[in-house]
Amino acid sequence: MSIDVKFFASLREHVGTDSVTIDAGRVRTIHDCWQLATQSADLPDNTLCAINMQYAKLDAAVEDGAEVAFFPPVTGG
Amino acid sequence: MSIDVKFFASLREHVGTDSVTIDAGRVRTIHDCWQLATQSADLPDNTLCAINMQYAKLDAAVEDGAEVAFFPPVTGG
Amino acid sequence: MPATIVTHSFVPWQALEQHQTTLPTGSFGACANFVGSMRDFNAGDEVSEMTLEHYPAMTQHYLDELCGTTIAQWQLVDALIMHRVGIIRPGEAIVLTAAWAAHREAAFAACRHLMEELKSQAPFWKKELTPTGERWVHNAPSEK
Amino acid sequence: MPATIVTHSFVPWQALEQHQTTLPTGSFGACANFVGSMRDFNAGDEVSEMTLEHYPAMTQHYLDELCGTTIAQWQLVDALIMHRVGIIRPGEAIVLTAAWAAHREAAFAACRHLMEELKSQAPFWKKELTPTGERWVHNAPSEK
Repeated sequence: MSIDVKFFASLREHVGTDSVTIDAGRVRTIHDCWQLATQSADLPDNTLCAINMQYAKLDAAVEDGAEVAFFPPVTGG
Repeated sequence: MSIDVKFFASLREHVGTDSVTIDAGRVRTIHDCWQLATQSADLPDNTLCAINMQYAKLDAAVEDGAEVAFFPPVTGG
Repeated sequence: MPATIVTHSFVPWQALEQHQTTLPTGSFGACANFVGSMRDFNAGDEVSEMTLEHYPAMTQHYLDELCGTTIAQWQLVDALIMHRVGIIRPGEAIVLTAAWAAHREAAFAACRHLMEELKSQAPFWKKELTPTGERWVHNAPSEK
Repeated sequence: MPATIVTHSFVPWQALEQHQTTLPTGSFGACANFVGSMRDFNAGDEVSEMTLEHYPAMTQHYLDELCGTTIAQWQLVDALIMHRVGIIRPGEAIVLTAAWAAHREAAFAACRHLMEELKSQAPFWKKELTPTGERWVHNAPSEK
């Protein structure tokens, strides 16, 4: 009955933590995860999201046991 | 008062020699060089020509002391 | 078709030489590859050090999938991706992509595809150290 | 910006590693390179050996000029061409082209340009040895 929420790079610094575990019963979408995990912190415009290592949109549904991640535009390579 | 005429690859085999020196006074164009150097052998359609290591056309003028080359389409790389 | 996340300095040429020995001799006529390495300047400033952060599980998953789909799309003999993470210094290799194919058209296109997809999708983030402090890198679309 | 005609088997990765050490560390962010090597099949036949003939003076002249114009066109840090001549066996490297630049766009485009120009212009000719004898290679436009 829980969801792991992860934050990377500038978003990790913005939120002040790299990982939060939240109650799956209290969220339906990725956006709900952000609200609950960050106590409704400001969500930067260009934020990217993933569910279980796959890119997803803010309104995507999240299931119990999922790993949800928030991060800024990627800059590898 | 001479011109070096060179043949490469299948054209060398076609002509039967890799190099002929001809009298510069008897030629004006690359085509003349071919005629004189090969005793008017058949000139394959796709033959390429160079004067002094630069691609040139059959009707290009050839000067005394030049190196003229005939070869088939290139297949390096 | 290995995709490898590398935590220490590596010599891409040695990795290529080594990997190529595992492929059947004479089976490929073309290998196109790309090495991205760290410059000592960016956006007008000196850069003395860079830290590469990533999302480990997603990175590995994404790069493995990218290798597989790229091999299938261009019927490659093989493909290779290596990417550094951690602290990187100027001149060191950051990324290597390589594609082996029968002919050059496929090798070039596949190698380019690996790099473009990786740059736009793989969850890596660069932080630079400049004389005025640390800063997260933002990709300028003009600087491809 | 050396263009080198090579008469013996060479390891392109070692040439790249060696040449890159001569370039200023941190001056480039991108190296794109291409290695063409001999396959053991062509046009449906086994090929056991190949002889590469060339027009030595013109080849060197042409490749030097190609390096120079390519460096200027893409503002490269450097470029490198190596090309084998003589008798070549399956798996051996035939050609190497490399381009070092600040960014990947220029490196990729320049490396590709070096190969395409070389393939269409540089006076090299391949003769293959197959089970039925020797034959001159004809480039099929479809097999890029």
